[in-house]
Amino acid sequence: MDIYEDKRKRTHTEEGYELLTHSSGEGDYDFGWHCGPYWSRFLAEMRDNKRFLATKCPECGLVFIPPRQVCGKCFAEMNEWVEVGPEGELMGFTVVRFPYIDPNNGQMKQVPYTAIWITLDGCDSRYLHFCNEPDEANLEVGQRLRPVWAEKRTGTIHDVDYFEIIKE
Amino acid sequence: MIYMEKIAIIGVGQTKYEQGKPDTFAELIYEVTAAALEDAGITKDDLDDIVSISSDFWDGRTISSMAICDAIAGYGKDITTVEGDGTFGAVYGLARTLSGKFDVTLVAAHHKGTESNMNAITNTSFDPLVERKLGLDAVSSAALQARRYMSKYGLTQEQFALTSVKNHGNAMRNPLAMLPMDISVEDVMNSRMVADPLKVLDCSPLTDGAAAIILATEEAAKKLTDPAKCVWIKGVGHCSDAYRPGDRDLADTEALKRAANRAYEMAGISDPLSEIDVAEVYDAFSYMEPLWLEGLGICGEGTGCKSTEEGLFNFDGELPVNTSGGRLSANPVQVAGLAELAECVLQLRGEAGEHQVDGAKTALAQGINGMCGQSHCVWVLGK
Amino acid sequence: MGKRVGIIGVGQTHHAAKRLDASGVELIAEAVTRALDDAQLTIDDIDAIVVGNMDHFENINYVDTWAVDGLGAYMKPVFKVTTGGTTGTTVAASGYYQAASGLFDVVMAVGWEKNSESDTQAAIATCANPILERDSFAGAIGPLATEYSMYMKAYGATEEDAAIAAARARNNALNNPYAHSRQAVTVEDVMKSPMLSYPIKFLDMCPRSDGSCAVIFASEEKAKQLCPQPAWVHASVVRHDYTHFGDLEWTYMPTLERATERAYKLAGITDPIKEFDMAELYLPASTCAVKWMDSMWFCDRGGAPELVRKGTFHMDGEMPINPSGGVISTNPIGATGLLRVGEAAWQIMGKSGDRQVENVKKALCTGFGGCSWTDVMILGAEMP
Amino acid sequence: MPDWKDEVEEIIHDGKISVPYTWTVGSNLSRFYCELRDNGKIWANKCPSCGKVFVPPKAKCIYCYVDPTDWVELPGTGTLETYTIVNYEEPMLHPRKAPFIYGVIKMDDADTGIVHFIDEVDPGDIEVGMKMEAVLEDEREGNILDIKHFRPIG
Repeated sequence: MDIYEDKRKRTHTEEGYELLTHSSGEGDYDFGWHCGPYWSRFLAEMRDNKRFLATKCPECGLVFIPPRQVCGKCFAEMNEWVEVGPEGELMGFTVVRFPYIDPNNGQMKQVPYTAIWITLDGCDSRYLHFCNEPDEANLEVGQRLRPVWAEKRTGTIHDVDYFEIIKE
Repeated sequence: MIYMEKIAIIGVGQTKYEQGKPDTFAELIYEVTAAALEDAGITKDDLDDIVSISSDFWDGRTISSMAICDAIAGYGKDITTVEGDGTFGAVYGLARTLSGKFDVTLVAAHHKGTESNMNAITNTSFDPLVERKLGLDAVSSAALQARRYMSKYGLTQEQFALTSVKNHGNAMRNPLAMLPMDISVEDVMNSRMVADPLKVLDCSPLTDGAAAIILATEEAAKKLTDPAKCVWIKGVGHCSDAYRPGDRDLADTEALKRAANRAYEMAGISDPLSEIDVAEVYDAFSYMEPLWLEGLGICGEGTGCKSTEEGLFNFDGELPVNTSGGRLSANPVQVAGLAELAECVLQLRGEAGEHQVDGAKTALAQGINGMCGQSHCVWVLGK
Repeated sequence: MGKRVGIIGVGQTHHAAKRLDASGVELIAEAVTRALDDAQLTIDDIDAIVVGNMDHFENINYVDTWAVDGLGAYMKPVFKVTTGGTTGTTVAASGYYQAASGLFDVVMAVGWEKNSESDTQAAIATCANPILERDSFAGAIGPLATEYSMYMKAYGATEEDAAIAAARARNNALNNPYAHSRQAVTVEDVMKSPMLSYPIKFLDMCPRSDGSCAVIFASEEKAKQLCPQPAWVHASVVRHDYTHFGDLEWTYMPTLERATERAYKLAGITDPIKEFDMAELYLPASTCAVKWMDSMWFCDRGGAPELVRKGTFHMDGEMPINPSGGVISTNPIGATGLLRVGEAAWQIMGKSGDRQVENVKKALCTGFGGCSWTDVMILGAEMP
Repeated sequence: MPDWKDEVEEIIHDGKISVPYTWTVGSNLSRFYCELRDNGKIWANKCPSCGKVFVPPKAKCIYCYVDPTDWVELPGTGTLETYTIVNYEEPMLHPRKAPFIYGVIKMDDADTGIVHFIDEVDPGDIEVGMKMEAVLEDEREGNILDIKHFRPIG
């Protein structure tokens, strides 16, 4: 037996048996993730007061979204909250054109959509969200953006529907 | 003879074990990382190596270790992730500390058993091409092992229940344990049948929590820490059995024997029952404790239940087992093995409070990976 | 004090988009069988095993116990490590440290992935924080595209520079019988291939593959005894400094800078292009094969395009990069980083066949993944 | 604990992971399932070195790490080594409604057992050591559920 044989093109076993696959079918793994005090406050503030709250490191002074307990670099606990945004600057974008399965529901994602990285005013890290502009030609790093708030807000990141370009 | 340079555990940290803890994974890890650093009397700058332990399945997130890189003090350091029980993660931490490349290694694990569906998660441990389709999970497969153990040696459910009574009773001494209970064999027998012969009180609970330990070379330990805080690693071994439940005799403990023998050989232990003063054994289900005690050579094959009945493993017995309350009283998967090691460290330092075993000099911890204890890891620690 | 460690055997599967003939366990067995043959060992010679992959690509929990038949791990010590894209190098590092520890003499490290078994993009999306980032995370290509756009603006790099690197790697893969994607490609072909996310095009980007790799590490005495020319490990360094995607610094590649800086220091490297005879680098897109060269101390910031254009990294250049074809030719994710280490080890052992670089004495390997994380391993023909 | 934490409403984010998988069955198990599906036979493979017989067939002998290249047809009977009566519902996992029985059947002419459902027996009458036989589905698809269950012989 040649242990270096290239079997990549096989559709049947050496003896002629069909090579099978098995499908998992539908199956959801359910989770209920605790948001903890930091993300809970962040989400509740968006939901109730339409504002973005970030945390500030007592040592290096950087302001982070998502807010969090620990500044990784300083290993310092953060308890100072700072309001940032609501407007910000476009830092990066991807127009997603190739559909793929949304792991949240097992369905194909609706494409195209524009995923963005935005630096909210007063914040040192970037926030991942959406922009309603579907054409790269109209997007440019450095553009000013503002949030469009959802009417019905439930304490998720979708309490902002998307960010839109501020026209001069 | 396997020679190992001296490595100490210089710090431990644990959360309280509870259901429905509000913290995120990172917040749990920060709590135990900070606690272990404080316990060792060092700062994050003294650490040069990090091993995190987590499970993408339980966390509902692939690359689950990404959630905790900041909270585990990983910035600017060598860091890696083991998926499995804490005892195995600690083995890798030990190997890294022994490699000569690092002085001080933090090993930490988090687990939130209450945020997902345990049966669905443990079902993914079975081969999707064969056993998974039948719907097996941790509980139903354990029941198959329990029955095999009973029929091989003529054991009874009441005998298994004794371990549950003992360990829930021990938990009443441990403020971190989740299910301190004063119960009787009848209570266990009358609890709801889950998968015959296992009843609710034969099974460990879903648990949230985290734990951390800090390993150091002898030189670093001497430089950084109060000698009273140092507990020394005497021996360690891990070993896996075959995968499919049908490949194995489920009441056979050969893999555990090999893991234990390696640890004993390193530690110079020839009679574990008399030489070990306190043991933390992986009692995810009541029957596992006597079965693993047999594999550990602490009692003979088929005699684990009899020795339990005789009180050998009681808090005031010859070899107190699961003084923490065991996994039956709190089972944060992955974390469990580190919690065992932390309990051993507290015992050997004499810091175990109400659950302190007087004069404990040598302690044993044993963890498992996979279903029905396919893979085992055994640690021997000493003062 | 820890032992010196050498690589004494390497095995890999024939990689493909889908290996219908081999289950995950069979794929692992193929790589392990070949690694044992390469080292002229039997499974009894292996003292301990470490395995890694990314869980959500195949949905197998406790892979270390599931894979026992394929790994040959019955009644042996085994555990699993996993860190996303860096898993392969994480597995390699684990083989190295375990062999260095004195606990085991011969340690086999195995990485694998059956990327054909799921929608890779869906599985990758589960790496993002499910509460705050999963819905808006659009995979790795967005940040890679953006960082190269910024780099082009800042330093005059071009889309063609990336295309040169893409064509170089893809043509190298023609010499590698194991590579997944083997097609002769010109710079023009790359430029004309469909745009994925400006400026990254289809032929700039890595595929997803089914494949496995096994690498055998041995402690000093054993390595000398078992292998005429081990590939000695001179340094292993990891930097996983980021937790949140939004924190990444896009103007440079911080973890790559920090990890290589530390690794060079450990291995005594001061002039990497001169001192390394070749490199196997985890470059997920050809744009990285331009921009990231700056972050490995090969040149000053902005100097990469010139090096790429003058062929420094071609097979006949000063320091060939990815003679195997690299990640854009073969990408079974949990094995990808380990393939870098295994390929570089073969170069040092002189076993690389048609893709052999002459007289390799020192080689650089990297891994990339997670939240812009970097792993580095340096191998050498001489004992460190 | 900082004061602000006391004021925060605790939010739990409900979500799921829903990713379909298509697993490659591979050369050994494809042969096993094709024989089961097409011919209603249970086949095992055998290690040419130690002679151990594996069902389901394996890629490598557990003990020798050589390819079990010999194939043997099994009679489809065996001995019940252990069982459990499952008393809880888990609709996502269980193809059957509880209570139902799992068992490990040590297969005749093989060195391993198969885990499967046990049926056509009163739970009160089931005993370790019983002789069992496989009952096959009429419509078979090439997976482990082509065996409907095992039942006691006689």
